[in-house]
Amino acid sequence: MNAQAPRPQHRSGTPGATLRPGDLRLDGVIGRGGFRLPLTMDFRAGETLVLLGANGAGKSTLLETLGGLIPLLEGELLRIGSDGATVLSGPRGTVPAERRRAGFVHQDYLLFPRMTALENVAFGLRARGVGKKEAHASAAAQLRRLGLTEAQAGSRPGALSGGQRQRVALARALAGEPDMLLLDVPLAALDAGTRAQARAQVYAQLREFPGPRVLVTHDLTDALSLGDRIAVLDQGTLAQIDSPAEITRTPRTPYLAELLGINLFSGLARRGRLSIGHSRVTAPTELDGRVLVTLPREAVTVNTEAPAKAGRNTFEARVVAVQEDAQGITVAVSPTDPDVGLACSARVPLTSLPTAPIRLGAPVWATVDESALHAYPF
Amino acid sequence: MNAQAPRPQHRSGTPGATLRPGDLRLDGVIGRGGFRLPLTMDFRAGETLVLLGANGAGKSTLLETLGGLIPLLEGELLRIGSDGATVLSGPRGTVPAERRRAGFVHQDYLLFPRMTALENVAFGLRARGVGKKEAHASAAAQLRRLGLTEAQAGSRPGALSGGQRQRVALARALAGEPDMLLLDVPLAALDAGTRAQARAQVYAQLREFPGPRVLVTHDLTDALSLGDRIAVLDQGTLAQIDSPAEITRTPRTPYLAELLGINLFSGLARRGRLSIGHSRVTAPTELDGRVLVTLPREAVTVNTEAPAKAGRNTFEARVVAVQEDAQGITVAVSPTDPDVGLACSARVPLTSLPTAPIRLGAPVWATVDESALHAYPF
Amino acid sequence: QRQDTTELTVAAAASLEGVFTELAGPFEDEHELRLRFSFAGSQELAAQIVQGAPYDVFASADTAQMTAVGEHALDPVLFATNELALIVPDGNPAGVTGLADLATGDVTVVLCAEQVPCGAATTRLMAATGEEIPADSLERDVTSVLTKVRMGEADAGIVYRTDALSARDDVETVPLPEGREAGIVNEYPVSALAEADDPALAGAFVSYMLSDVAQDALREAGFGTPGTEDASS
Amino acid sequence: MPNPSTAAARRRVTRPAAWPLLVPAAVGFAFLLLPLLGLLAAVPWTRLPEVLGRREVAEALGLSLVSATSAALLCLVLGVPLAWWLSRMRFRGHGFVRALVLVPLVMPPVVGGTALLSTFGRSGLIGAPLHQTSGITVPYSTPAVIMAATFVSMPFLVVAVEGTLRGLDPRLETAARALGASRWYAFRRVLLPAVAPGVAAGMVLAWARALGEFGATIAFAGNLPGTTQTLPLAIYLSLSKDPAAASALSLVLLVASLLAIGLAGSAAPIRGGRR
Amino acid sequence: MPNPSTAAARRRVTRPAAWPLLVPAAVGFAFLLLPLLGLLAAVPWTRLPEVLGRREVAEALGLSLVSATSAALLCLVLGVPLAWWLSRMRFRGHGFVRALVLVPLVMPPVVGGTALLSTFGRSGLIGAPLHQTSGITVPYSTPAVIMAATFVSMPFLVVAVEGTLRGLDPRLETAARALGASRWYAFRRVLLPAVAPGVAAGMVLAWARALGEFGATIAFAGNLPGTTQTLPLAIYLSLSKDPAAASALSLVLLVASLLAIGLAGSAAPIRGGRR
Ligand SMILES: Nc1ncnc2c1ncn2[C@@H]1O[C@H](COP(=O)(O)OP(=O)(O)OP(=O)(O)O)[C@@H](O)[C@H]1O
Ligand SMILES: Nc1ncnc2c1ncn2[C@@H]1O[C@H](COP(=O)(O)OP(=O)(O)OP(=O)(O)O)[C@@H](O)[C@H]1O
Ligand code: MOO
Ligand SMILES: [Mg+2]
Ligand SMILES: [Mg+2]
Repeated sequence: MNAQAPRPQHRSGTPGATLRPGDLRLDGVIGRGGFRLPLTMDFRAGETLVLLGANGAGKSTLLETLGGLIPLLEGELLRIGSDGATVLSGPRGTVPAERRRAGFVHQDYLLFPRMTALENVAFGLRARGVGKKEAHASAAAQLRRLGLTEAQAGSRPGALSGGQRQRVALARALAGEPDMLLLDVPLAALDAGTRAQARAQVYAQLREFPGPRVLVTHDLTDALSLGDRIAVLDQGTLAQIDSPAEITRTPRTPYLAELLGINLFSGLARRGRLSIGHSRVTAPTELDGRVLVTLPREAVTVNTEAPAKAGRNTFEARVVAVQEDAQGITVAVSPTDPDVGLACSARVPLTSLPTAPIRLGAPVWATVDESALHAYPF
Repeated sequence: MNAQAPRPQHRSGTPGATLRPGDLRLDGVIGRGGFRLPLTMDFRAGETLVLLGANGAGKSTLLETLGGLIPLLEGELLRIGSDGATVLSGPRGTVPAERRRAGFVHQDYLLFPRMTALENVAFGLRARGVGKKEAHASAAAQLRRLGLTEAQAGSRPGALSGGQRQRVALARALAGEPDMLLLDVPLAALDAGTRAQARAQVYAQLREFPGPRVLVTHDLTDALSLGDRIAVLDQGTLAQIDSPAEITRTPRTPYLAELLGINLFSGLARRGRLSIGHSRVTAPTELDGRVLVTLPREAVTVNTEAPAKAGRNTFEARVVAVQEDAQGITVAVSPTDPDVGLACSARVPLTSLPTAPIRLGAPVWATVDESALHAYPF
Repeated sequence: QRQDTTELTVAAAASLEGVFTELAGPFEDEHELRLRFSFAGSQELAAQIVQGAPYDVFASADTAQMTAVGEHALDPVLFATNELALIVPDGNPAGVTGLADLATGDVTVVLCAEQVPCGAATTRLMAATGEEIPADSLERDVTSVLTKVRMGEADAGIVYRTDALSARDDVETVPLPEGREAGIVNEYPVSALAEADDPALAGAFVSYMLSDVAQDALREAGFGTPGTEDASS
Repeated sequence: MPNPSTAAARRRVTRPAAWPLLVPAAVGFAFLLLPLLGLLAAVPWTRLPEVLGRREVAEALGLSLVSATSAALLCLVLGVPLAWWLSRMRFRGHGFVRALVLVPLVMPPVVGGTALLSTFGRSGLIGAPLHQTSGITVPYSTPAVIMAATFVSMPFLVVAVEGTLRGLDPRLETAARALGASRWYAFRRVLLPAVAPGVAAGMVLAWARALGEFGATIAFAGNLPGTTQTLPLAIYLSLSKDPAAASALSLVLLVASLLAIGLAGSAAPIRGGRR
Repeated sequence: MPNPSTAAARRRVTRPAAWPLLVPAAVGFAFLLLPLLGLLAAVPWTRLPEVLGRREVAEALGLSLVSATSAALLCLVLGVPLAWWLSRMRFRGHGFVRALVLVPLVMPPVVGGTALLSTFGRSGLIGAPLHQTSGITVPYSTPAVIMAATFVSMPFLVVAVEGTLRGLDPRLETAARALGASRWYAFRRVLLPAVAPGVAAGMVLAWARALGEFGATIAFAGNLPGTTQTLPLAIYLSLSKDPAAASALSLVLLVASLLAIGLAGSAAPIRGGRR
């Protein structure tokens, strides 16, 4: 992450929208053990909200709170009905998990070990009094849709592969006629080959589902393709909540920038010119006031030798991190004179590596392609 | 998958290479329960072999066989030493797991529930007689490298998030001074933001590791960036084993084509012209004989109206599948006259969707950009 | 519980099991009924009777337990006595010749605990003779003493004469004249119980115990009978 | 990753594997089995047919099996829910409530039987009103035998099942409830199957304990052949008069129980599929 | 996904949650506790100080606690490995081998004590050679009390622990061994902690059973105040002569055991972190 990356102030997850029946409103503190996370946000019926965030950010904790598996530490969780709101979790106790009717994919599946895959999927219906035959037929259909064979449907979880188990967990969540869907990384174990199919399958089922659906994922493609809105948990707050398009265009948190593989700065726009921090990296702009600025990593070039003529956006820097992979390297640099350059990351493809190797601590010259800078209001 | 997709014959995983000390050679049948998979392949010391394959293809089964957790059903698994080969698994019994010294990341982590993260990571060293202080110091360093805080290192697995658990599992596998590394989807639960870092971290550690390392992943980027060779298990055989570059350039199995998001056909090259099946889709070529041909999905355009002038590679077809996601749709078409067109998939971005909606079973006109066809020997 | 044939249930001290089983037949024939015995320690039986056990007759191994059942017992009468016997394992490995040998402390001796009838009698014997016997174990009942001596785990033990007799295949009896000289005998009362379904039949069983047939059988088994001065005839 | 400072440790890998476990296991097994040999040595093999042919032996064996089985079933029906309840307790001092369940275990059986008598006897806390209103006397009947056996064996089942319930991932139950299962449904379909090995172990303990029960039975139910005289009572009574017969009867008890438990244990699947 | 044909089922959601569990749990609890009330009713509260002040009471209580604790520890050391071994058995008829462990449970304690006598007694299988070579006599000594208690309580621990071991994910052990752990190290550091609730349950069972042990003790070790007279023996012997004193002593036994087990149970973490 970039040292000067901004920490935009908390943006409410409920941008003044009126709530409709089926919506959930959370205003309180979630957590467990020593972990606490204050959150104010809505979950709208008929909308897929994708949760992004680093490991340990509290995504699973949020899902389990919504599902009633763990209590809300402070505040209230409301479900809006046609004739007023019900308190699902609040200071005066909680509606038990079995009456929230959440279709839950647990991150570690939590399949029932002594039941077959089919019985696992039929469990929710059976528990609600649906006859065995009917429940099993519906469960079998759901498993088939998710690509399990009949033999696999008759196996216990212990005799299934990891991805097959996750399919069973997904089928179990979808089969139980839930009022809300809480899916904790439901596609992580699916093989890449059939993943697009599974994603399309889930996409179709999510779209039909009338209640709120909350999906945790670490996959940017999944997030962008499945989410109606995306919420980012970062550094102990709800850092941003926006549509996928907005999220990619105007990320507001370093975590998101890192995830998108771009540089993010806070800057100032004045008299048609944009300046980032104290640096002399500038660009024309139409905005005015405090801004956020993104810069693709590919738009930063790094040279081990001084360029022939030093352009406006070229500066001397030191390499502070190098990450290598099979296609190239990612180099983080820090300007020698903080008033001149930018602390940023550059992506150097293998095909255009400089002749001399780039070593940690080595002096380099970095050039920022000013046309790639994108600014938007803070 | 495409109906006419070829099933190239089994290609040996051991292309005549001589084995060196530290290498493993498997020639036998792996499996468990009712599942069986015959395999002949080498695992070379100092090389990262990535395993790809659909859910249930047998990747975890292979890893557990290599690690000695389950027996080999038939045949032998040899470890080459400087003075001959040791039979690790064979008809006359097996070398027990604890003497194979495998650093294993299990797909479901299998952390020890009553130990802290630190104790989990230190376990392998302690089991081998290393003193507590030394083992804990080395474990703490490994956990720090993988991004866990000291407080998290002191927590039991039950009080960690999913991604934190996976980091612990990875640290445990790396810390035990293993002779081989067996990593079953070791990065699947890591958040996307820090995943690149973790991948680079793992990449660095893998590169230093002198023994064979086998990595299962469902992530194409991980596979391509971490693998020295990639093995694809498909339809009950080892379908292909090649370098990442070869794998992307010349996929030999429909599974791989699906994973890469391209169309794959078998064709015939004769007298400088390439023909695919009976279709009249052709292109110039320098090859001769049976060939495999790839075609990016983006190189297929689909129209709901007949084009003004029917070019050579435009044909009438029917829509046999439509998958929609937030960025566009993927359309599978089947030619009305099998002698004229190709059964293939087209990717239509949202921005260039035809005016009339594309419906299942609807008649369409498809055009193949012949310059995008890439042929290589069968 | 009752079946077609009349039944008479007799709660009797465990030490009476042999004789009573033997005496049952003639009485059953004469009264056309079936006798059912519940053999247990006298104190256990007494407790059960107080709690309403469906017993018709109670035959106790000491008067204390008969007193303990109070008015449940209609008309207790003494029908037998028992006296102490010194037993040693077959072959008498420790060479015990009399009570005095037990007091030396060199032999392994087991006795009844003084809380149970046979132990109370042993304590009185020690008081009368002035011999302090250092027991290795104070057993809960005669059976336990008998078992330990029989198995050779004790060199000597003090039990009832009847028990010594019944185990004569496995143990030897060493004369114990001190007991009779000190007049240490246990008295066995029998009584019909207030709960009896048919008090007359219960009374008949009590009378039967005093009959010549029963008294002979008791003597045969090693009991003394109240009518005879010489209980050991 | 190889680290020269710890490389020396590699040599220690092949240390003998399992003897620290096998030696005590063998000692323990021998300690439990040797006395069985001592018992077998005392069995009068030639007299066996005669002793076993006695009517009261068959009666006593039948009564023992019936009452031990009934007691084990009662333990199951009452004890498993009790174990579940205890495993869910979370208040301060819950340890003492759990300890109360062990009371029958700690009381010497005869004392337990006496306590039962003072509760369910004709002049007991419960027995007196019962007797006055319905004329029923509990002790000295076969139901009393079953009650005595249940009383002494239930703690075993409860503790064994509670131990297993506590070892279970508590999230399994919440997962089931989140899917819409009531506590009862989740218990029946998820928890119970998951703790099946513990319940089976508890049932075996309870059944075996009930089969060998002596003190509480003789104190509470008496010793009436055909009604309350179980095999252990018959054995005890033979001990003084005819120790050889007692050995023979003990053999019957052991063989019957080994057959029952062994068959049940071998029939059960060696290991069910696990997650 | 709502499906009109099953929508009617929704109404059934709010059925009463837990009574099918709570009712039998309450009945079971009451059944175990009522006799305790019966016992308490008989306690002569005014005489309590006098009875409890007796030297032999303190002696007997001390001996009981010492021998029950020693027995429980012996059970732990021998029984846990035995349970591990039994849980690993995979051959045909392994059910019968496991059933053998239950022999001491099924034998009425007096028979068990007698069997111990015929094995470890002065003229027993092991005892005779021991006595001849070293002059040691086992019975009538405190070690004999501990042996008797161990003999009767070990099956409880073994069965409870074995049940828990069987319920464990077998892959945990292989994972540990793949990391280089020997069987013993994997057992000690991974299996044992994972089955800790079962071991704790088994220890409690064994300790409580040993504390209440009467029949085998008196048959094997005898009853000598100060050496082999445990509290249950003292209680039994008071029962006929001075039932009130017996009640008072029972109270001592119960309070001591409740304190020990309750304290241990409350001190233990309510639930350790779980995977
Ligand atoms: N049972 C627990 N006791 C104490 N702390 C816990 C417990 N479970 C989770 N935590 C902590 O709470 C924080 C949030 O955990 P949570 O599982 O919600 O993370 P997450 O966002 O789902 O992460 P991941 O992407 O790794 O799944 C973590 O720092 C974790 O260590
Ligand atoms: N214990 C078992 N008993 C019987 N069959 C099993 C068992 N474990 C796995 N299988 C079957 O063996 C096949 C291979 O399983 P494996 O776990 O190796 O798949 P995988 O390639 O790792 O898949 P995934 O990508 O889902 O992890 C699957 O079809 C699975 O159903
Ligand atoms: O009452 Mo007895 O005859 O000492 O067992
Ligand atoms: Mg999570
Ligand atoms: Mg797998």
